[in-house]
Amino acid sequence: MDLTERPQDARFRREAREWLAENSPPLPLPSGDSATGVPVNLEWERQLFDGGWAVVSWPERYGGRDADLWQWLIFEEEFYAAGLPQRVAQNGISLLAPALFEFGTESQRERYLRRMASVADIWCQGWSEPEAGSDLASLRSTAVRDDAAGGWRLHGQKCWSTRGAYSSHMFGLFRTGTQQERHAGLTYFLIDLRQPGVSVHPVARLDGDDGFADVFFDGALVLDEDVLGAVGGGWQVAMATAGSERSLSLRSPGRFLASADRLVKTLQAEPGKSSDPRLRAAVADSWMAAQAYALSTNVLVSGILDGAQVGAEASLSKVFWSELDVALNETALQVLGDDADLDSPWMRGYEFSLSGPIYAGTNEIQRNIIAERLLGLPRR
Amino acid sequence: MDLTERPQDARFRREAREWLAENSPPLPLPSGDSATGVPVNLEWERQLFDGGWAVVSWPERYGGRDADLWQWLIFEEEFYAAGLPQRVAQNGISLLAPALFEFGTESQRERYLRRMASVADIWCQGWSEPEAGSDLASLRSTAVRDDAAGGWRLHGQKCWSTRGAYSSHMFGLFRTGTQQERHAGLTYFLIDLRQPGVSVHPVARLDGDDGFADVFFDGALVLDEDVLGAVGGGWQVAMATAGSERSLSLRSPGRFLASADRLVKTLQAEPGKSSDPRLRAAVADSWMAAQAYALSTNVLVSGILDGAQVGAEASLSKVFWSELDVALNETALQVLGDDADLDSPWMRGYEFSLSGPIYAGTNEIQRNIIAERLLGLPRR
Amino acid sequence: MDSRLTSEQLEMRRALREVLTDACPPSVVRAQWNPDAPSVVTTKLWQRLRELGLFGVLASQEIGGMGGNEVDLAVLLAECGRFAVPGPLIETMAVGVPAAAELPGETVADVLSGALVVTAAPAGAGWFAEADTAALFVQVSGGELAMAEAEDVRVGARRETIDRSVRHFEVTGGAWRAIAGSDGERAGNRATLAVAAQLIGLADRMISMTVDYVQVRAQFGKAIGTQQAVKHHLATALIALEHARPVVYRAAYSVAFAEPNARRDVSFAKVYAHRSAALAARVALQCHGAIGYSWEHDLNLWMKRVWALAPAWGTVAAHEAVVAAAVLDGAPS
Amino acid sequence: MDSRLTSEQLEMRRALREVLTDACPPSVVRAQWNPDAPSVVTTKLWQRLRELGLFGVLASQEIGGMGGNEVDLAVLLAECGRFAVPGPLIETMAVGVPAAAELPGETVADVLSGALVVTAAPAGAGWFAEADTAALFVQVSGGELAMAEAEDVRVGARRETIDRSVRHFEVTGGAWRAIAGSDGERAGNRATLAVAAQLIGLADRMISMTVDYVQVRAQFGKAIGTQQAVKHHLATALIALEHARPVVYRAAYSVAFAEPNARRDVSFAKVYAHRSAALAARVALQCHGAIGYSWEHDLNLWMKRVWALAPAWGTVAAHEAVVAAAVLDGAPS
Repeated sequence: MDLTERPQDARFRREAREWLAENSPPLPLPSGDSATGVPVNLEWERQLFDGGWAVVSWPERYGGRDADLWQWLIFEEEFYAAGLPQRVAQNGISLLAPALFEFGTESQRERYLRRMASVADIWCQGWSEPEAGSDLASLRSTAVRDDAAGGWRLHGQKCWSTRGAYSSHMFGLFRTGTQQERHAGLTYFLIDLRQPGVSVHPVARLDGDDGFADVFFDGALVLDEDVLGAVGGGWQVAMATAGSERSLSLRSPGRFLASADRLVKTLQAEPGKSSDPRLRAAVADSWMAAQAYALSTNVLVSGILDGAQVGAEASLSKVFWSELDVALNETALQVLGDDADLDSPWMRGYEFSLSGPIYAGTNEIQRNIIAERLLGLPRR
Repeated sequence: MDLTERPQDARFRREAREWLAENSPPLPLPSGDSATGVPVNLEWERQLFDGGWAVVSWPERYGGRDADLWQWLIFEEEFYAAGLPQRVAQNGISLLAPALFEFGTESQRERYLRRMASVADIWCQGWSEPEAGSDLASLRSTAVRDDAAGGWRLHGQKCWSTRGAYSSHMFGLFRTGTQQERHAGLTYFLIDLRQPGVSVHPVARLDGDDGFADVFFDGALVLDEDVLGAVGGGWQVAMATAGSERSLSLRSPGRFLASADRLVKTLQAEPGKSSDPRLRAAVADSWMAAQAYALSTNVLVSGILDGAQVGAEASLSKVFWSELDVALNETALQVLGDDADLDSPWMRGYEFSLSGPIYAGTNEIQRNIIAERLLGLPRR
Repeated sequence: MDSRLTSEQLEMRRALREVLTDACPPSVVRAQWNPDAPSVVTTKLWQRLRELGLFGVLASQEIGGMGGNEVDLAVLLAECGRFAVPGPLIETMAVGVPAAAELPGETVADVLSGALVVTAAPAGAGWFAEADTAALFVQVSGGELAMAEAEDVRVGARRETIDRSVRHFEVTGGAWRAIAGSDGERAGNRATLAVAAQLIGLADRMISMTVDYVQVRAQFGKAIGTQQAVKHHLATALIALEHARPVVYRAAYSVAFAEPNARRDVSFAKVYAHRSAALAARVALQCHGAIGYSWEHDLNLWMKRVWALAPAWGTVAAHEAVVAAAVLDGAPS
Repeated sequence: MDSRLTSEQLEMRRALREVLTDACPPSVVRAQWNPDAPSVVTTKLWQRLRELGLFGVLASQEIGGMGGNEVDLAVLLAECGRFAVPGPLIETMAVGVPAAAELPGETVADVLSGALVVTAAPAGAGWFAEADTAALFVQVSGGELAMAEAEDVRVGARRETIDRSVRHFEVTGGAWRAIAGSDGERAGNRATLAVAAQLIGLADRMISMTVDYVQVRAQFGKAIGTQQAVKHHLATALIALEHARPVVYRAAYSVAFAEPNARRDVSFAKVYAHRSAALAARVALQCHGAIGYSWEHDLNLWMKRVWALAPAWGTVAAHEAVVAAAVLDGAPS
């Protein structure tokens, strides 16, 4: 056990902090999930890429700086500590890129990774369907072989695609086998949304941003070169990289550490409230939860660097961060007191936090996974 | 809606309070679940019966005073406010008596009710078996017909019978049909435990009292006159009176109102803690929960007096009182602070409270009942 | 002793439910979210409620009211909560009309006829609902009520709350005059009670809309309502609601009959109603999943009303402190 | 950066587990509940642990110790928690031996050899574990440690705690002498850490014994471990434990390397370890049902240890306040 930051990490942290201090855009940025906010965010994210900070843990040839996971965590801490928002590029970088690194062809990596990191392409996820949320194996959207075109024709509807309204590309699972095959009949496709046979319908979220989209397919084409992994092997690809979604890459501790810090400052700034033991205890609870999440992430990272696979452990993290995020924002609303009903950044944060226990597999599903795969309880 | 106490109720309350003040034994009484405590408790409970206060809501001919449910609630409030403990006669009065009133023969009522109220007989419940806790329909203990003796021979094991070690009688469910019949093959028996073919093995509880017992049957006899309800109709009898166990009769609000009051006094008596906002909030929460339970009981009682049956609503009450009891005692331990680890009355109360979410149908089963019977969700 | 509603109250509630089923579908609530929507007090919904006599529940029959008491108020506002009725219900029914009834002349008649809009807020809030349409402003504190007329005050910026069907505006200035003989504490109790009553209605409706949804929504080959986790979430929400509702009616009764613990009981009601509604909102959203997170789903109208009511007429923490003081210090309540 | 235990630590833990599997079955823990049982320090279990070198984990190798640091202490005490090892572990390992090492002469050797029993308590507690067998008493406060010998103090009545395998006695009087150069704050941190480490071990074991039980116990024709409610209870307990464990090791590391936030980190560890263990106890009992409520079932030995440790070396509330002060006021921690 060695919990002391390495000298090279301290240097890395300093360098990141300085670059961010010098290059950050005026804050707060408008929401990256709103029509007006997207261009502003894209400009900033291009600048981040040009500075070499968009994807620190990627190989240099794709725009990264070959940083290890410790430095990636440090970068995330500095990024959120600087008050910067989640990125439009997020879904591609966190959810698709790990799959490309693990299952992609050389050509796919060359064609997509750099453009993804530089927000030349914007990716959204195409998993959920109206009848398939937690039960992904029941997906109904289909991909039909078109030998003449050298690829697959997509049909069906995907929904709740975060930022789908602003994306150029989608990565998604479609059924190439029969409905009865369930998991076995799915294939993972990389889809250009800017083509005939695709129509995108924005859906406003709880917080008013129209980040969600329903995406309808009616014969859109995906060439063979854009099948990720094997035909019929989409489930394996999706599952192998689902760990990323549930823990590390989607919710690095930096975001919660920064939120907890902001909450501490919010209470400190409220004269008369900062000595209220109930508020103090609630704020300290949020701070502790963020720290505990960071510390448990360090354990996961230590394991990964030692060659361990992150499997169902990711479910422990997912439940923990999503519940801490709700509690933290609720505490902030308690601190606001009489003004808790305002459409404030904290209220926005609260609304957003409520999606945490739902998406990327509801917390009920995660608890099933924990009980069955980590504790070994019988499925039925 | 009329929430003002009737003049006759105020009189009744005064009368009960005065009688209790004059006749209460020295408090605290030793535990009614311990070998040394039982005789002391029985003496007091006989006195209660002689004073006409043992079963206020029963007909006068069985030792009651024909009080209505409001007055029964008032008596319970006064009883617990006086610091008196739960009674050894409790299980018979709360769980068996309602079944006798609804399903018993005239002879059964004559033979048992008065003796039960005057603790001449002490009753324990014989439902749980080693393999059947929540799943009562899977009971395996059997009753075999003995025509020569004019009755039934009991075989098998009952467990977790509260106060079984000190009881003269048991009311229990035994299988007179086949295992496959599940609910349909059960019969409700009134059993004299002081006979050959019965052996009672005390089991110590968490709090050290040896109130629990395992009771083994090997050919003990129950005459036909001691079958309650129809042969094969035991499930109906048990279920029709299970509502009593889950809410009203087992856990009248008086006990929690008195506990909350004691908790308030405990905090008030702790100089330096009584101004701690966290402890104040926790104690006020306990007080509110006890009040809310009393108020919701009043709604149930108003309905019953209007002819409504208490069905699955009893499950709402059971979950609520059992959780409030745990929280109340936990709060008391917080108030004790450095001395929370002592084997104090509050710690005993905490231990006892932990049985609440388990017995009389676990709270998990209760929530299933609420969801399925009150909210109408599908069973499977 | 009888904790049930009277048959008159049940009939009154039935009549209101009938009107609201017709006049206040979710589309009407949603329409009030449009920033350019005219104030709800100018809409047909408000007209229907006025005709029903809803706003005069606490006014005597001689002056054209319903002659009801605070229990009736709670019954009606719980029903309004079930439909998430938008607009200054608390301000009108719990405070404004009774205050207007203390004033000489035709004021209360004008309020009941809709000729005059009244609004109210706790002293010190700095904002009023419907300040741009109100003719009469009432400030509530522990002493006598204070009033001002529209020409006496400056109406400032709109206060952007999470529930956009609620129209708050900053208000400054004002030549505030005491309403002689009025009872500010009672008015405050009524307003808090009105919040609590709406909250239990909101909770009730969110539970039932979720119960409906989980029977229709299927995953893994069966309705998600067959999953024990979903059942237990909803059962827990129902347990909280059924133990909050009697607390709210107890408070209503205490105010109606001016019982010595009325203030404590009202604070208790707010605390329990809030907890029940906040829990119902969480459970409802979690059981709906992503569809509940979309603005197009009606659930969000109910949830946001709950969040908006959380600090209304005293934060939950403030009401908790009132209860604690009454219970622990024997503070006047 | 590396959050994993070293292979030496894993080996040390394995060795201890092997000994405890043999020497500390539940029957041995249960035997200590007998009021007439001789003190655990006189038992074969204690002898085995002494031979293993457990008590000297923080003593240097030169004086016959293990030469370990506080991370090693936490590893070993978490394992002791898994077996609910009874006796003055905290007093001996975290405080007594390091204090004795500051004393001249053979004191520490005598403690390690078992010739001399040492005990410790926070200043002001008024009681000590094993006061009737102890030769050396150590009082911990923020400054230097204070010591007294058995002949200096009066041992009073036994303090009846919920965990009867714990033997506390009231202690009065005493010619307390400062141990020059000793660090009371560090000793207090070690003791608190020792509580936290045992708590995560207790939680770990209660979860695994419950996981075993729910796979065997059948109701309604199937193992209760197939019920989603049971699964979710256990999953929730595991989530808490896996987020408490790294907090405890972080605290151990902070104490070992005298980091500026050591006190805050230790308080944080106590809070999280306690919450995790208290939750595991609740979940374990609820999933066991009535059988868990019987004294004959081993679960109660683990549960009561958790309850007994809750206020040990500072209440949870006191440690929460330390964290809040460090975070909000920048108080020295």
